Amino acid sequence: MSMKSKIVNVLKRTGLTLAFPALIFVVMLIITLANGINYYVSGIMVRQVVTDATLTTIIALAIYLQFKNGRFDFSGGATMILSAIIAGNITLQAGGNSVMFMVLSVLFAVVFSVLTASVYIASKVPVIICTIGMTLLYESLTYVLFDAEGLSIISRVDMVLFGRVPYIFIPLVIVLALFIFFTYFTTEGRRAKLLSGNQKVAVSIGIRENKNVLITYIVCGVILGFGALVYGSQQIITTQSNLSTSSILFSYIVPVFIGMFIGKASVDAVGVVAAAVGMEFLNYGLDCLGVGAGGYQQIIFGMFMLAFYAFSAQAGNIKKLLNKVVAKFTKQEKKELPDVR
Amino acid sequence: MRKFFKKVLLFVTVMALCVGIGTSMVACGGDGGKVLIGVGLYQDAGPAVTATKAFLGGLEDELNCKFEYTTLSQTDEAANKTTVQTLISKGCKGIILTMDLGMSSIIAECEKAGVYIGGYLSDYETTLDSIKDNDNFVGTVVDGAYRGTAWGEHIAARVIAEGYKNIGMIKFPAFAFPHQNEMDTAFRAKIAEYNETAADGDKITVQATTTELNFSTLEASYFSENPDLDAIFAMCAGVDFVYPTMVSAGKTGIKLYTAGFTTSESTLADFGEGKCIQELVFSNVEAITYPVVMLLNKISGNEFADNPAQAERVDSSQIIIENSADLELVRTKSIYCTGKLEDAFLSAADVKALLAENGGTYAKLVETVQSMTIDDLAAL
Amino acid sequence: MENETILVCKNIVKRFGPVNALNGVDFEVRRGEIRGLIGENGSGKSTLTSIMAGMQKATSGTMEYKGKPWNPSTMEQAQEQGVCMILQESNTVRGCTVAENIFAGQISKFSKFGVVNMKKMTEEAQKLLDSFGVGRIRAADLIDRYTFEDRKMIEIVRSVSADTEILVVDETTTALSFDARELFYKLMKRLAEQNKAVIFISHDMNEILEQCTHLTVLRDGDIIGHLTGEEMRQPGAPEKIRYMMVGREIGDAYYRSDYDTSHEEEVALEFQDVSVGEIKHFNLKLHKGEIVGFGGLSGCGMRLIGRAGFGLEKLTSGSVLRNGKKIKDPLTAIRSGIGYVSKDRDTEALILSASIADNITFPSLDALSKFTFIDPRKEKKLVKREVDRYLIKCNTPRQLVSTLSGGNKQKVSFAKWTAKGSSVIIMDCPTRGVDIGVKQAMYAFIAQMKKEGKAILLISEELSELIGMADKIIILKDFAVSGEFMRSPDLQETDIIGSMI
Amino acid sequence: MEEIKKESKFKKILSAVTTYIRGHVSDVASYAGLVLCLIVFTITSNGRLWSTYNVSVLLESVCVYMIVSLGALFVYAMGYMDISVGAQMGVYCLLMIFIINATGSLLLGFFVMLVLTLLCGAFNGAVAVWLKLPSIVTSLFLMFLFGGIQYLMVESTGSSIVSTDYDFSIFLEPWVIILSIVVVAGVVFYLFNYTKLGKYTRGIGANELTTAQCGVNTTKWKVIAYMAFGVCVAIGSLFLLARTGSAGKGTASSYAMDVMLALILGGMPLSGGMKAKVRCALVGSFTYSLLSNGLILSGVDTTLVYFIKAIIFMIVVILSCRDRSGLLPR
Repeated sequence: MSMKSKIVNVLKRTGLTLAFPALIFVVMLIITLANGINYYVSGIMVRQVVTDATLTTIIALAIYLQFKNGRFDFSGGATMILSAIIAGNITLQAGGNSVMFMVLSVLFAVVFSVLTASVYIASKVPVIICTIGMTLLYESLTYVLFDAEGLSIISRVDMVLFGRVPYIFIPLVIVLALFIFFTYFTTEGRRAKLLSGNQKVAVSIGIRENKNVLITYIVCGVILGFGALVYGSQQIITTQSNLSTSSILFSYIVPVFIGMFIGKASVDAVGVVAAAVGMEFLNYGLDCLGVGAGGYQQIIFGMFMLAFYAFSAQAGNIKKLLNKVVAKFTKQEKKELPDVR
Repeated sequence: MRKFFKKVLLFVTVMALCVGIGTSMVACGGDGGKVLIGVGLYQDAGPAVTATKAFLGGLEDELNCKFEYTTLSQTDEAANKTTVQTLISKGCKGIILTMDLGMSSIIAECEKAGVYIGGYLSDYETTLDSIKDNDNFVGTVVDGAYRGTAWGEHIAARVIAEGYKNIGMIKFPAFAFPHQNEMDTAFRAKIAEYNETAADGDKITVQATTTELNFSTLEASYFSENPDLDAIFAMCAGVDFVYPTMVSAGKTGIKLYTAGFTTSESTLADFGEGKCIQELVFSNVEAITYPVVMLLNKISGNEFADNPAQAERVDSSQIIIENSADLELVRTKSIYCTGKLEDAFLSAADVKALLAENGGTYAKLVETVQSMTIDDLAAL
Repeated sequence: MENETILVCKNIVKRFGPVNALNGVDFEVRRGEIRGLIGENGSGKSTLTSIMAGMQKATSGTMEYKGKPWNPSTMEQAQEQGVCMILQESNTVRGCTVAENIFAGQISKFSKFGVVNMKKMTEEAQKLLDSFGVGRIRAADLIDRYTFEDRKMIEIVRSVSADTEILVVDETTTALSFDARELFYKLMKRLAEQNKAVIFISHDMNEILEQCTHLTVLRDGDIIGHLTGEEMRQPGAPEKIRYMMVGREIGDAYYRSDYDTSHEEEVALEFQDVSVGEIKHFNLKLHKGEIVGFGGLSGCGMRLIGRAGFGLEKLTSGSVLRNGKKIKDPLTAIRSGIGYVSKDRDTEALILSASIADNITFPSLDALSKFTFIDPRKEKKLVKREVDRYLIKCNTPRQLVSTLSGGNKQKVSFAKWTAKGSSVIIMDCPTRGVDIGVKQAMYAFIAQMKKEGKAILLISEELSELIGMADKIIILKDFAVSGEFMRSPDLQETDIIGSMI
Repeated sequence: MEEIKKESKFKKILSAVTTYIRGHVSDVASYAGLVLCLIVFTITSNGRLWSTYNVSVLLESVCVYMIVSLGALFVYAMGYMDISVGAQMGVYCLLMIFIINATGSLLLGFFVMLVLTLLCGAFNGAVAVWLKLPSIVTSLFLMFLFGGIQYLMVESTGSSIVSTDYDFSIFLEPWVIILSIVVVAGVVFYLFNYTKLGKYTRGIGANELTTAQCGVNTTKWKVIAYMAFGVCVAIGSLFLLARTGSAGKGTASSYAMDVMLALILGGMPLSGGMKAKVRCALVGSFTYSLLSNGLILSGVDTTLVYFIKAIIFMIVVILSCRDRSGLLPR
């Protein structure tokens, strides 16, 4: 591949990935303007989209890291919430600052992730069920610790630096870098990929699964720790029960799927970022239209999700159809073996 | 098939065994003659809960009763009914509820079981009319004032006095909090009255239509929509629903007048002169005295001479905090913040004296729950 | 002259719960030999070799490798020391590159402080591929792009290195095409010539006799005997080996003995101008009481025909007819009396986590159901009949299929269709991974079915099986019919191979 | 001599019991969890657990869980989840109130609800297949959709809660509840063990490919399974509504997760398949209700209730879902 075509290729891929948020932005802009709202594009909007998209990206990446490795981890939300509560309250009591909050968040998230992984490895209970159990456990701890007061530090400017522009880019960049570094450049990341591709074979080749799961969980814990940092810096956290943290998780899962799809054009992590930005454009637009919360928001969100899924699931077929049409015109016989061996 | 029957048989045997043990234990068990009163709170924990428990705990010996706490659901009527049923199972004779959810079925259940219900921090907006004649409902004490007019006027007066000119208005939807409309109207009327006499440059602009929050935090777009605000009157619980957005949108320069309270250090740090939050309000946990006294009267079979014919909805006095001096006072002297029984407005003996059997009157009871203000606190 | 011994196993015992897979086996591997290992399923050959290669641990017993105690804990470790094993099933990881697959167990070799140098890894992998003569496989490509054979080659490249002293090949060749097999044999020979050792496991007697220099026969966890190259070449050796494997006389009646190619006039299944996938305009009439065999290299499209006959594939033209009715999907196929024994036994033909009874009755439920009710007594009767018919070895029909051996599993997947009373049965590699004893039984059942007037479409990768069983053999090459042969005593494999490649 | 014989006989029985337990850990664990809860709560509640009143209360609260999870059995047996159930039930309850208030006919309300549940069943089953989506996505969509509708329905009335004066007391009679549970459980037991529906749904869960190759139109049976679930959801909603006669924004919202937890407690593998049994729903939902009831009766501090529940859940799950094959189960 020549240098020029390489550059063209990279540009093309980037363009494809960025097309999603760009499209959403334009559509929302048109809709808001048509409704006589002229404040869709504003400084506040940029700030809001950036802060929300960062949080979304971090949590989505944490979910995605497990997802990518063939596990669906229910406990991510609970781990994050609990770490934020503990780290935040300790920092408060110690009179610490943002950096201390960050360090503690990451520390506790890693501790809880390791705990989850250890229970999973030791109990050998299917991962969904095991993490549901751990979720219930972590949620129950939100009632036991710190007088069940949750965490409310959003107005402590010295503590929530990392939840605001511009410092919010620090956790974002760290998480993105960590995610990409781990999945693409590290030994364990590569091993995780092999394990998710074919668990049985990978184990028989000599990859130690337990160690790999533990390390993946540690990385995931670090990401969740930064998630806890940003989440705790932006929102008041209350006690949780009956898998309510899973709905926190679910609300961030749509960007994961969308990101996986649009990320195919480039790097998956970048896809998640683009998806998160796109979703926040959508959310902010809905806010402006006055349907940012309540019944209509849910319905619109649901419709959007289904439409996107349906489209991406059919994308293969659409591509095939196009290929067929092209093949017919160019009379090029593809030499591709059928799926059946 | 045979195996299936075996299983059923085993199951039945175990059940029967448990029933046997159970009933025999009920026969021997007992609670030492104390009257059990169930308390269904609106949250599991938090300063209000701690304070309530501390206050009630101090009453137990003096009033010869015992309080059982559970948490009610804010959304699920069926769950609340189950909770009440479980309290009845436990042997509660009276129940204090903080939620108007599934009330008609709960009252029916209590009627069957001969248990009395009293309300606390709830106005029973949707059900009071249907249950006030019910003999098993003893009345409720409201979270502050039932009508919102007075507080609306009070805030308007402050805004005028402190010289803010561009006011944002936020409240909960009318279907949930109808009395915030009164608050809204009263506020606007008072401002309009001022504007009539004010010089042109001094007129106050109020957000034309009040923004309604659907129990989710304020959206950041609010500040794009209303770019020039210098103060916000949040009739809703602004500390939880408005303030976070102001912080994340970097709009803490705007002054916030709101109801609600918090013990969160970080939020309180932004209260007072020159800070963002200008007003905080909370209800006294001692107001629970009203349902406690009413229930104990019913259970003991005594009645006030001046008992109302129907169950009533009674206002309670609130602690209104306007400046950092007030805040300091509250933080050091109110049971709400200290969680210490000795900081309560009422001692166990005070409450005991309010009972009908000890010569209390209804009028005295109502007066008591309505006379616990910040000034009273200062005087304590 | 005896060559130097490289690996010695002494008194190896392996227990799986109450079952003894190996009861104290002594085994030696010498340099320069290609040692065949033969035995029925469950005889312990794979268990023995996998213990040598570090896949699992023996319950007791000792091993010595190059004169030192040998106790590998993982396959990777064994491989580093020079003992490597190529497994029966596909053993590559999808979604990863060829290079990643090759160095899966040795990623740390290319890592510094946990960071991988992917570029170096890909280069090394390509060098290896080139050295094996399969340079057309590119190390940087996703492995999903390659065919089954190529992936097997990639596995070989992964396992075999300059340090390899012992190569264990576990039933790999059955899955390979002719070319790939040849490449494989060459590799084995080369290793033997380099004074290394090869252990070769296969069910294919001919292959064993042709390729191996020595042979060991196992039965029920015991070594029954060893044969030298000379003994193996003697006439009558196959019968002798079979006897050793099974422990009883197999006799001549291995395949069908008759050469009666007659069948009834009635057409049982008709392919009319069928185009499916790459196959264009295929026509065939399968009559009652006829066995039509399909052969060819894997990937030639014969499986597609079988799937199309059962309504599993979407036809782009033409139709599959039974009694004048179109077969659109498995439901219409089953209702009109067609059965299909899939090649992918564990993933398509059987529900492993279900009981034998459930598996057998599954296709018949539709017929058993009366006013929604399925009578458990009727089910039981049906299951008992089939279990008795096939002599399925089990404690109870409620036993899970996953606990059965390969042969018994295959019997269950046959029983599904005889239980349903299917009169047309499409079999895709019905004896794949099945040992000789069961194989013989299977052939007897197939011959019996023919006699009962059932129509059989037999798809097989083993030419000898086709020659032994089919009335008519159709050979496919690149999705088109390349030859047709009628049953005859004179028909030889060499006659057919020409049209396959 | 005699004694030795006796002893050996005893030993034989003991070993038979232990081997049975070893082979059926998951079955035994879910029963053991229930029995343990019963015994412990009997003691800690001073026997109040078994007072007539509490039994009737328990019955009332268990009935909705049981009926809904009995229906959910078909869906979970296929290895699918339906997280929209909660929102669906909320809307159904509201809808029934609207219809009853407008027409006074409970039957009409129930009928409309039944039609809706069947439609949703068809949607979950068929649309997922047609659009080639995992069914969790369609149910996620339905959750958002119904959640939104529930919200708007309540809002449209201008009140935070909608209620009806219709007399539901017949549905709260213990014998009606028991009869309904028995009938529903009986029908489900029959469908699950003696008809194609049960066998096919388990087959789909265990190995969809094989099931399809056995001539099962998987799409059709998925739809039927979801519809069977729908019928149970309709009946469950009726009983739920009967309990309070009112509904609001949050009514039933927790049911999707509650049903899942109940089934897991009953020993249901979330991957579905042959291990799905009717008792998963019966035992599971009973244990689940018992936990809340018993813990409150025993006077456990509300903040600790969740913690204890989580621990019990983990123990039951570890005993019943442990996978002994070498790989970590996903």
